[in-house]
Amino acid sequence: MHVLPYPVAAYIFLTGCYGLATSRNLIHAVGCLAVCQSATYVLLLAVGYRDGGTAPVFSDMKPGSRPLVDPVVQALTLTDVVVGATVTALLLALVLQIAKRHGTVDPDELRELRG
Amino acid sequence: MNRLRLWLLAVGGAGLAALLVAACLDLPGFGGSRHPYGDRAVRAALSRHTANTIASVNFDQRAYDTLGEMSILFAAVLGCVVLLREARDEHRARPEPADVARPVRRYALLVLPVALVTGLYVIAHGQLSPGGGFQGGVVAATALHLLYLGADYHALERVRPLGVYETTDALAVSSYLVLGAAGILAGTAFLANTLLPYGTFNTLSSGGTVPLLNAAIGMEVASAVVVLLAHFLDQAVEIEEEHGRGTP
Amino acid sequence: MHHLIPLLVAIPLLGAALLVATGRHLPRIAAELTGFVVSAGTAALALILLLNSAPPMVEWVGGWLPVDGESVGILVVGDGPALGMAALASLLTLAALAYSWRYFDEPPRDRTGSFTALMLVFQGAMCGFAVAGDLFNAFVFFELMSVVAYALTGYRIDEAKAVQGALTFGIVNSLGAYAMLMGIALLYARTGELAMAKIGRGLDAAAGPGGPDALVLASFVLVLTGLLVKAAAVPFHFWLPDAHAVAPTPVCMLLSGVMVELGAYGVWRVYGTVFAGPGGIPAADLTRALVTLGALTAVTGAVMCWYQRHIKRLLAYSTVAHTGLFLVGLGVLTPEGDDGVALYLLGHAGVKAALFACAGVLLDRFGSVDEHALHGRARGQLRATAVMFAVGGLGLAGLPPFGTALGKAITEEAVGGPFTVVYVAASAITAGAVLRVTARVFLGLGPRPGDAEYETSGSDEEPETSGPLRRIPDTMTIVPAVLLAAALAVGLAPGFGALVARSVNEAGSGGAHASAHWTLPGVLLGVASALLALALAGLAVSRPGWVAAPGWAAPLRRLQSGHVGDYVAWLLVGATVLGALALPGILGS
Amino acid sequence: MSDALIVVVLLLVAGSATAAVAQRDPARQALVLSFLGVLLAALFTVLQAPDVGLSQLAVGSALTPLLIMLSVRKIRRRGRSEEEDG
Repeated sequence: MHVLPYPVAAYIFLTGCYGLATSRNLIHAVGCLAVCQSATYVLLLAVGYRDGGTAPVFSDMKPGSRPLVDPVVQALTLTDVVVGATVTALLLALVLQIAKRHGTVDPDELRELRG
Repeated sequence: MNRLRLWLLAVGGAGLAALLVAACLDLPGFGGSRHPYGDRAVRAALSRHTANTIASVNFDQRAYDTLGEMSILFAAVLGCVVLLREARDEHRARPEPADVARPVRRYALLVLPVALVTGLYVIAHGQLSPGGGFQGGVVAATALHLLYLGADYHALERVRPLGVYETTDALAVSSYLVLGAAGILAGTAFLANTLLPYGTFNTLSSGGTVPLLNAAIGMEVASAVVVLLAHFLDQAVEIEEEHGRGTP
Repeated sequence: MHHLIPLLVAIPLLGAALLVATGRHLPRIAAELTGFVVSAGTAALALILLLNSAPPMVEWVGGWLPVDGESVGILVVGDGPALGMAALASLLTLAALAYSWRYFDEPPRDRTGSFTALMLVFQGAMCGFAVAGDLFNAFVFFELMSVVAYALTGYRIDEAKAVQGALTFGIVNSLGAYAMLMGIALLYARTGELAMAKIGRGLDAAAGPGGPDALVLASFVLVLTGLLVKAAAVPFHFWLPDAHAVAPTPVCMLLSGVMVELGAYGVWRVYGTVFAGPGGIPAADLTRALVTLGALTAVTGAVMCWYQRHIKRLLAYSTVAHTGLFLVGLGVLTPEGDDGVALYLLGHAGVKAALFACAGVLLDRFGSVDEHALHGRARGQLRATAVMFAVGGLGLAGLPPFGTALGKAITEEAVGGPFTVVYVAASAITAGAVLRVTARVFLGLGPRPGDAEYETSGSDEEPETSGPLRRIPDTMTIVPAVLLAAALAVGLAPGFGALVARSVNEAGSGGAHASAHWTLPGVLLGVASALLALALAGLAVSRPGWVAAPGWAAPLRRLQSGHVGDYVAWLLVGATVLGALALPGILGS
Repeated sequence: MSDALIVVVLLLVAGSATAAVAQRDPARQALVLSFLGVLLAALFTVLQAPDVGLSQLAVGSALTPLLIMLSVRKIRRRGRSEEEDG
């Protein structure tokens, strides 16, 4: 028994946040957001793991023969993965338009909205 | 770099880190054996003859979540189509055929059918083995884009009539919703898996409506990803701004 | 009747899917008509369900009824607040669709229905979030709502500000949503459940004699971070003015009128169902956290609102100020507070949407929403819009008999003490700013003000129609008029307040009933706010120097830097502050 | 045995997440993200979640980096054509 996966998830989340806050390129920032999101996958799946467990798929295994890991968190993570990809795509589309309209993707140079 | 931002980041990051570490110490140990919802989900999946419990959770027990997720994908594709439309000051330029090395081309053309079939296989066996509509859909859609590597952009555009894919995307979403509403018409509940017989355990037609919903998702994901990639490719290869008249 | 609740999500989504499927062949008028009919049908369904709402008020999607109290399905809630929010979202979507009737000049080629389709998905997402009774399902619809909102905010891709505001909105809100998901994962680790009520019971069962521990605190902070980002509480609020000021006007009506408020609703729902038990966060700590952040939000929003010249941005800050007031009202955790906030929210939705609609008229008529550039330009024309803008300003101040006044009065009474000052001041300042705009733009009063150094101006904006409008279409006048009438009806319709109060109290606060009616102090305070707003506006146009930005306001404005990195850093600080504010209850027990 | 494996993969994931944030050039970051995607897929497989592993492989290590690469290419192309214009 150990708790290592949980701090790792927290670390990934905070690292992604650091990258987001200090990014000088909006595409890089969107990539950092994807890193933040991978923290949620790690946390969810770590929560559902069971020692010595096996995947809850019965195509080649008799029900009840072995302990199973939690299928619910896996379904949640699956949803989460797809959500992540779509959000990334949408944000990248916005970054492309920013590059066209502002001529830069450096957040430090975007000065239109303030005050 | 802005000094204030670094201070804020340090304070906020340290605070949140302390909170999360404290929480981690209170979490049940990794690999624990208490999963009440998970155990119930396994029993429910078996009672409905679905061999892959995850498919059962996704398309039966929590099919309503999947409806939301599918809508997110649908909305994001619609959003990307709108956001990446040709602006007033843009036009399309014919890209020159890219020079692709012959081995790469051969490899791509060889892998393409294999990948497509794999994608379809993964979709079809969603309720039995690991995989399903999402995974297979993404694989199939990405595989189609190997054509860009293997042949060239024009070949890709010919096998990829975008309008058809957009319509397929929307129709797949509609069919998921209609399947859900059928539950209400049949007098049970929205997205209830009570319309079809549950079939023989561990066969392709087992699980009631699970294979149907799975197929709808597969169709939706595949066409959505094709449309997404197509619009990004268009941006990267075809669409130009008026003032950038030079060829790429 | 309950099994129809999921249709609130399904019908708009189906409408959107059909619009996309047929979009290439459909004439524009048919697409807009379809959208209108689908949206209206959903609104009607929400109202029917609301009027027929009866215990047990829940529905298990997929027919997974609980066996021995355990279910594997997803639960949706059909109580008053849930269906009320769904109805509000639907009605506002309907209003926004009516307002944008043949509005944008060029729908993307071959895709006539795409704007309407996005609006329908938005409607479905808001309904889905409102009725969610399962925490992960709430996250899914929260994310759907966000994704559509990003796309709609950036809809005018030719506008540099619009795409920048949409990206800021997207990054900050997505990060908030991921924080919320981390919190959900922690709660799942502790309780092994996802339905909100089950999680709440699980927390109570797991809490030892020591009460809640750090895990509960962390999950509370993470989940609330996501919701408060949506509700734009200080210091999570920075994205809101950047996004709401640049979104197309019909979208602004929805964003400010109901989406932000759904964040506050989410806080109420999640705290009440998940964290209110003995194993959750003690009431005193929630009150401390929400009242502190809410009061800060109200003050910041009001001050920033006053110093704006970009009219849509000004309205966006007034939304920040008002959500602050809502959070304070919810934070005191009394039945009266809940009732007051519910009524306040309804009235505010009507008034704020109407004000945005009027600002949109200015944008489309003059190609500008800059208070300074428009000085006196609308004099003698746009009379109906001028009157509605002024009336909307008074409604924002809480002049009886607007619904805002009734809600504000009840909330003030519930909160009591020094916070009455915050309520009066925030509503008077934001309303004063709106009235100041009315005086300058529509009446041409006072001298033309000078430019400040650090600000967003509203000139050089593209009208959302094909070229500036010569004649304002009737829909753009009728819709704000109807919205203002609805805001009045919330306060005037006999028995409406009591009805709202009853359905709110049935859902929360464990059966304690409070009455909701006009009181003399409430009316007087409302009148006082309106008079104060008028005085402020008068002062601003006659003696601009007296109310110009003082030195201490400059740093506050500098914080709103438009830099997404700053906003992310503030988000982390906000989570830390939230944790610190709720910490005593964990340490003390 | 499997515990040790989990620990190793976890640490690799943490390391490559750090690298993905530290790599400031978006094109290279896409490659690191792709690598992170593969590692995550491996982690999920070790954690007995082959379904999620498969989709992470398809989405995280192929689709997302591809989208990022295409965006980078668009922006670079844009920058070049602007330079040519003067």
